[in-house]
Amino acid sequence: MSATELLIELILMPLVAFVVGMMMVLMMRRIAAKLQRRIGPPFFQPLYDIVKLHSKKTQVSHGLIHDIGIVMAMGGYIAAETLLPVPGMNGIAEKGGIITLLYLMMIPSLGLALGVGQCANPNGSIGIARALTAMLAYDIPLVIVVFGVAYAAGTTNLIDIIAVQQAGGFETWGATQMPLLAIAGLIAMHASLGKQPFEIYIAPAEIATGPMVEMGGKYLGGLFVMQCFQLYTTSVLYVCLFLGGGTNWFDFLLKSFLVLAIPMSIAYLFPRYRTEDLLRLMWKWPVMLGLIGVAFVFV
Amino acid sequence: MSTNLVLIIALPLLGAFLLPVLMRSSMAIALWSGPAILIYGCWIIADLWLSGFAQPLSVAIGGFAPPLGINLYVDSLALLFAFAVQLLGLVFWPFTLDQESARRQSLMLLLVAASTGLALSGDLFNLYVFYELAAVATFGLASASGSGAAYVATLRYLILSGIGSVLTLFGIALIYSQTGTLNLAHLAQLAPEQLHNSLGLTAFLAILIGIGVKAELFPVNTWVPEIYATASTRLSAFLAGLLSKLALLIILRLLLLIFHQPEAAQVILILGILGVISGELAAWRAREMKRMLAFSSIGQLGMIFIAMALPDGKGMLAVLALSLHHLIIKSGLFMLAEDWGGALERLRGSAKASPLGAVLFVLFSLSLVGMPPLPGFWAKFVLITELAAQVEPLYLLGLAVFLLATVVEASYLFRVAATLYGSPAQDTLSEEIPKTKGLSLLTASLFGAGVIAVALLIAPVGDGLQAIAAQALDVDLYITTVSPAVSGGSQ
Amino acid sequence: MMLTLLDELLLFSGATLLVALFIGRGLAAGWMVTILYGGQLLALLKMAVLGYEGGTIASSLTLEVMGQALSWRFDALSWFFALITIGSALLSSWFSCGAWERSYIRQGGNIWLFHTAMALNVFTMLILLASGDLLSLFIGWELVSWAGFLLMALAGGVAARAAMRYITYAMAGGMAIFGGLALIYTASGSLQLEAVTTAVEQMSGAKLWLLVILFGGGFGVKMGLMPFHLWQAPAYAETPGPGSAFLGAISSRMGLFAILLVLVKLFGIVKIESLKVPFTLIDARDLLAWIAVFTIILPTFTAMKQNDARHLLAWHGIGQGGYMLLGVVVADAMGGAGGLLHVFNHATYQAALFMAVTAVIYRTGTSDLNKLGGLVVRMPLSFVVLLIGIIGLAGLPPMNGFVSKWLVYRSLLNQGMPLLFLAAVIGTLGTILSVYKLIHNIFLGQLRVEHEHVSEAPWSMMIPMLILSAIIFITGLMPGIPLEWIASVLQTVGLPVPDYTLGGVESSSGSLDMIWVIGVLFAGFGVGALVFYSAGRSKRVHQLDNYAGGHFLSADVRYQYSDNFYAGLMHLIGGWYRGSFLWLERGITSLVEFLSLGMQGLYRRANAEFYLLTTALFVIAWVVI
Amino acid sequence: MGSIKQIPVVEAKRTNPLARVFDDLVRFCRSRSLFILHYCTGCGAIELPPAMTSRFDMERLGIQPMVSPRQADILLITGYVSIKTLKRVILTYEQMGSPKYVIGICSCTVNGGMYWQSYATAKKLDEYMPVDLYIAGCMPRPEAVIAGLQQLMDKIHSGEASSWEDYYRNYDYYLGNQQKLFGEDWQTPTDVISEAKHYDLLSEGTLGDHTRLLEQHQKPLEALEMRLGHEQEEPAK
Amino acid sequence: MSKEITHWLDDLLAEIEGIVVRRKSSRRVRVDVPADALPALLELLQGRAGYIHLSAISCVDWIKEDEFELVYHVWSYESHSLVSAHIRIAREPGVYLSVYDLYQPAAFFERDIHEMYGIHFEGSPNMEKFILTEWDGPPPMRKEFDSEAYINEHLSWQNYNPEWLQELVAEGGGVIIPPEEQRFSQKKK
Repeated sequence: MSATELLIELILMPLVAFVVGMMMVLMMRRIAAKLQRRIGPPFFQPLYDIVKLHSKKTQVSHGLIHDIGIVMAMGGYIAAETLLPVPGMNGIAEKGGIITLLYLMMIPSLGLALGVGQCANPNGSIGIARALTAMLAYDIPLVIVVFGVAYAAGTTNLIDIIAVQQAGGFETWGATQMPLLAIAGLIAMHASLGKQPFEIYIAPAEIATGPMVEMGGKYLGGLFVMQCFQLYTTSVLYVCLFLGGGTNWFDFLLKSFLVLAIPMSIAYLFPRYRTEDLLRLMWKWPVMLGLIGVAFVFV
Repeated sequence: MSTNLVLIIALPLLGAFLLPVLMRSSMAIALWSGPAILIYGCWIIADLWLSGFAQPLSVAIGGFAPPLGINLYVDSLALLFAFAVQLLGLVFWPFTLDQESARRQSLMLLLVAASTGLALSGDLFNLYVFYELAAVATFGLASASGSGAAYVATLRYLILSGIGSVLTLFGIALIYSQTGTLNLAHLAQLAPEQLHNSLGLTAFLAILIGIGVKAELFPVNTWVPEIYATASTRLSAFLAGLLSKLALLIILRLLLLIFHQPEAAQVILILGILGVISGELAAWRAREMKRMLAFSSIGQLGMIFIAMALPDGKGMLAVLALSLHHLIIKSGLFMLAEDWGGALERLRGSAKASPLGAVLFVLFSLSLVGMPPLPGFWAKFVLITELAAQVEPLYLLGLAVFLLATVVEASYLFRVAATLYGSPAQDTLSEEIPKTKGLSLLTASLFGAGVIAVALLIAPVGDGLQAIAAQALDVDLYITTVSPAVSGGSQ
Repeated sequence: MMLTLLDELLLFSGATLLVALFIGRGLAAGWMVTILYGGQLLALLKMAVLGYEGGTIASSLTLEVMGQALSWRFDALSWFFALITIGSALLSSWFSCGAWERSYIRQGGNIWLFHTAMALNVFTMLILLASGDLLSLFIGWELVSWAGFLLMALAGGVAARAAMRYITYAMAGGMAIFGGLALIYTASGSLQLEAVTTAVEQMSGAKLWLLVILFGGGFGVKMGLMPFHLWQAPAYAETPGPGSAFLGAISSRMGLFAILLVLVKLFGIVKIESLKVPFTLIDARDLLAWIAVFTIILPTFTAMKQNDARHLLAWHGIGQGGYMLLGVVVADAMGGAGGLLHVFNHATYQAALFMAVTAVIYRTGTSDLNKLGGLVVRMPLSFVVLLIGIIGLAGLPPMNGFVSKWLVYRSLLNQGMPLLFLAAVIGTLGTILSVYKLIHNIFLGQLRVEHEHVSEAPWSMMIPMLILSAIIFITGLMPGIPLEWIASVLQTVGLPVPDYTLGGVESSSGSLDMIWVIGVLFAGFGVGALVFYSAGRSKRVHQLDNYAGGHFLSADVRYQYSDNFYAGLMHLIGGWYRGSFLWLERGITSLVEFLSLGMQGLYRRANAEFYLLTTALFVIAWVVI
Repeated sequence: MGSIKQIPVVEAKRTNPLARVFDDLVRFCRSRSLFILHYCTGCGAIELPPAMTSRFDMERLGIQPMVSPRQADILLITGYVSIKTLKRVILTYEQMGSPKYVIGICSCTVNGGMYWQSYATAKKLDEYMPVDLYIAGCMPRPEAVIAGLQQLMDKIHSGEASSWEDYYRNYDYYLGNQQKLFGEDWQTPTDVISEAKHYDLLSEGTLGDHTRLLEQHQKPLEALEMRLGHEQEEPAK
Repeated sequence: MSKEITHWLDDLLAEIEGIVVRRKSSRRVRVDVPADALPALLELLQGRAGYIHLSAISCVDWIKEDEFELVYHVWSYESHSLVSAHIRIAREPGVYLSVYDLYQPAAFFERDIHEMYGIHFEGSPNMEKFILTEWDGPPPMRKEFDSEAYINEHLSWQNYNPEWLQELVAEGGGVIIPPEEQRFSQKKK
């Protein structure tokens, strides 16, 4: 892996992630529209939104930490992309395993939390407190699932995990080997996206979109970009863990869009959970499923 | 040279009776005669000690041979205690000049004479006589402070020690009926056949409880808190520090020389454990300085009893180390208690008033609790290793109780330290806060220096104690020195 | 007798103590003591060969007391811990000189006593670390616990009460160790390390169990393991500023040093693993692991409820101690390295956090989280130090905390312990939540009117904090540096050694290279900044120009959310850990109270003679039967 | 004082072609992605939900409702504007990020509508803030609202909808009207004058006697800049 | 059944002298009472007739007779009927006593009337501004208050006259009564 190739990969992977991420955002809004019998936004709508937000003349900032927060949010995910192996490009996946990836995905939420903290708006602080509690809620099943997969594959290196799954074609996929873990992983992934049933921390009615209350212009644009990255990373991570990664680009994208479509269609049919109910739900079903799944892995 | 050993008992005895007469003629001479006698006594012992004291020697009083006459058995252990008596007598000399100081000084001389006798005498009945003499002297001194509480305490102590001495007499009578002799060496020879039966054991137990009154043994030490709280601190220091150790020495001699039955050791162990538990926990509740020190000395002596209960003399070094350590620390603490006597709450913030007193208190508590470089730790270490070597569960129980007691001890001693260093309550004026001063502070710092000295040169002191212990354990040596003619008779 | 390097170090430390003791009055005393600590560090670095190749340096002083031989020597393990001790002492005393010292004196503190206590603590810790055999270990242990008591009881009032509680726990622990020592002495005849290891070989199950419980319990008290952790938080929080930084960094890790020396080196993990808990399938190692894991979770969630910054950090100190023990107890290559690296990392960021909080107290006069807010605009450097500290404490990538936690997780993963892995992660998440509460309530949100004219902490306090944050970042970037020392420590203790590189750890089943990860992270930040700053210039607005649902904000309205920070979470799990073993402590104290009441009653009896006769009759009857 | 004729100023096109293409793209994106502020000032707002949901679906035009003024571009003044609501509307308008557009829906915003006689409602909305578009009708149907929005989108695309600059250019006129209505000590927490400097839209109309009146009683509004000052030598208390 | 009740009610009301009862329907009664008899009437209705719900107090400004007319609408749940008690008070001092002690909701009605008409009710819990918080002019509902004059002075009219409207008017379309004529203030000119 020569240096120049690696450099190209490090630049290309985030770009691909951004583009695919925007497609995923579009798919999400189209699914929502179709469920509500609406036509839904035009094809390039996410791009328009981002360009418009970045081009706004007023960029209200509450201080240096507010700016750094948004930069950390975007930067964290850009770094996380390079650890996610995609067909043809492995980036620096073997330099840091799956645990490092999970931690890198926590950096944006901490960066955002710092930025929102400086906005000095209680709505934002309440939103962040709920977001971190939600993170505590969905991270536990996620960690059980990751433990199960890593222990089954015997390594934390994502490339090897994918290699193990692709060895026997469909039978050796994570989902077929460990179905319970796959389901638990799906629920945990859905909660980590922070979409409809689990979006207590963006709750527009109660706390005026929580953390994003003081985010205008390029700050909101940065969060929209982060949302694209978030959708991409979560779905690709799920694909790598359970659906055997992508042999070629077409089936890789098909799998990740399908994986994302399931929670999206569930999302827009349910009202919002309260924080305690979110915790209770997340610590009851996915954790039970996960532990039983891990028990099977041990057997 | 050995003959003048008798002087160290005779002279104070003589002085005790002559003093009131001398007092009438001229005050000056009378005041200084007491300390002079004591200094002369110390000089004799020191001279004997320094002139190379290899073998123990037996002094027959009045020229009569041992089985009939009374002899003084002087080995390094006895000499150490005798020297301690003379020295502490001097240190705790009641210098206060009031109208009955003559009575107080003569009683003090009497007490010193009796104690030296207890340390040296080799005859059982002689021990009993000196024991009674010491008891009487203590009654006199304890009630000297004249307060109502002192009288009540002395009365209770009188009754208790009276019954105790009756029991001791019963025990001695039993022994005499069995063996026909009262000389310890002789008894040691006859003991294996005659006294190793249940009758012998009863005799020993009777003597144990009788003398136990003075040695603050568990059930019979109820007099301790009252006497120490009401008597003058100098007397209670002398009593707690030394007299209880001498009574203990008698029991030790009996245990080593005559009674080797395991039941005896077990009784002492059980009573020792109960003593430790009751002493330490009662001290935890104590709200008043002297009472707390009294309970703490009960606990410490309980520990020494546990050490004594170790089979075939393994605990000898521990007993010696613990008793000497307790002697120094308790006397120092009592000296501090002279000014800090009252309720503990009153002491709040007095560290600022008398920083040296507070530092000394912390030093003594640290050594009592067993902070490593200080001697207390080494004494505890020796006891702990011996206790852990035993197999029976009772000894392990003793070990556990000993450790827990140290924890309780640390917490109540350092609660006092915390109040000392705490900030004084707002309303107390600065001069109301008690300050340690004058002679008592001087003696306390003397003891503090002693503790630090022992801590620094712990190695030589350790070897010295080991030599003394070894010599004390050697029963045959005892018999041969006392009655060379009759040697070879014993086991 | 020739002065070995170890003698030099101990003499130097003794000299510092004497200097502090005798000329500690003047204001220059603080600087002098700091320079002497620097000297001690140089003396220690001269012995750096221990850290890299291992081996031991013996002290020329040997004592022969009461038939016990006492010797002192340094090996890689003690060198590693000594490095952390002297490092944190140097920085803490540097922090205490200058401005903080003046304010401490103005508030009536006794600065001479403070410097002496710190010097005494360092000196006693060095003696403990240099212990050559079990007896010198115990002596060092007692000295350290008493020196700790002095430093904690310094501030009087609440601190004195916390120190009293500490000393009761420490004495209980000390006596447990003393009992264990005695048992070993009888079994092996002497307290030298070699003799003890041979004796332990053929030790039977029950006796070894007793030893493990006694030693584990005794050392666990100092480390603040689960049942005995109640004393640590108030004691460390109430000590004056730099004192709490020093204590929080290293003091409770002495327990881990002793556990490493006794349980791991002498007994050996494999021996401990052989001890089975009757009719359950877990063995002693699992028991220790589960105690460590509970020590991680419960204190972390208690920390979340604290309203005082110092108490929050002190509770975290206990929680992180659990990670170290967990790493050491799992005892595979990654676990041991993880546990020990966590000792180093925790020392750095705990000291930095305590110093930052002390700087805030120095400037605003309070550490109550509900009375602060928005200080980032007035104390930016302290904010940076606290931020780097909390990233380290939470164990997130750029900082060193992440590397040691990653190692512990990998070892749990390799050994296949899902429940322990899960519990450790719950601990980490709990830490992330409560550290965000710390930084949000102090530095973010609305600035209070009375804090408008607060300025940055003075340079004498700021430099040590910045040095510590630099260390945190550098050891995060290149964990190879501390891992090298830890490799030789693992060899001396007898645990497997991972093959480390400068950037992290190389292994077949997934490796970590922090230089790459952090490089990519900062590249990502660069790209993010590029995108962010290419769009229009941002305009700063006043904190009252804020969305409030159409309400006109004014300065007298406190528009800040800080009380009951995680309401949702607390609503669900608030009731579970009310006092976390407070009931155990209260139970014991009331038992002792009750017993002592009984005993005192015994002595008040009037008819003492009745006792005398009954005992006499009882004894005689017993003899006759 | 007669109402100032708003001459729609078309943004000057930049010279070099690349910049022009970029400006065109930006204007296109601005027109195709509009965020409406979810703030129902009057009775007309009842028409907005049907416009957004399935039957008329504004999202196909790229229009989304947003909650906080910071995120929104369009402020819909729906229905009569009482003096009390006008205060909040002005505060919200100043908190919105420019380029921002104000659309007056319902005839009450145009000329007071059926409340034209009332002492409590504002008749001429554009005295207090620049209004881009009016949609007449006593609650115009969703089709009319969408038609109006499409008209706004074309204006944005062509670059005419820059009336927000007018607020900064003639801030003194607007402030005067506001002070006439709300009294002398009227002040919003946003520092409009420094914002005008920020967008360099400071013209002679920005500062006048009304702004001087504002300065007299204005509470300090400049942002708390991060500083490393060490003046406060001794600590608190 | 409701017949007996209505009769019973009429006899009851007859007890107060100077009362004029006009029964609008079986369930609505209009009563005119002198100002000082109102509390007695309300107490009677509340106590014995079950009229426990004071649904509103309205006020009419008779500027020509220089009087205010206060109407108290009281409702009974048992007999499902409403009694409206009309009283007249002099316009000038505009002071009347509060019925807060009989009906607690009266506090808000009285506060509103005070704000709109300037009538001061003694004994009413609080008389501050209620809805018109920003208003510092005279009570707006009084007849002598000319809304248009206020508007002319404080607000400004919208003369919206775009080209398309002018062409329409030119072709003869447009509004029948141009806006200027509609405004009273203009009419005077």
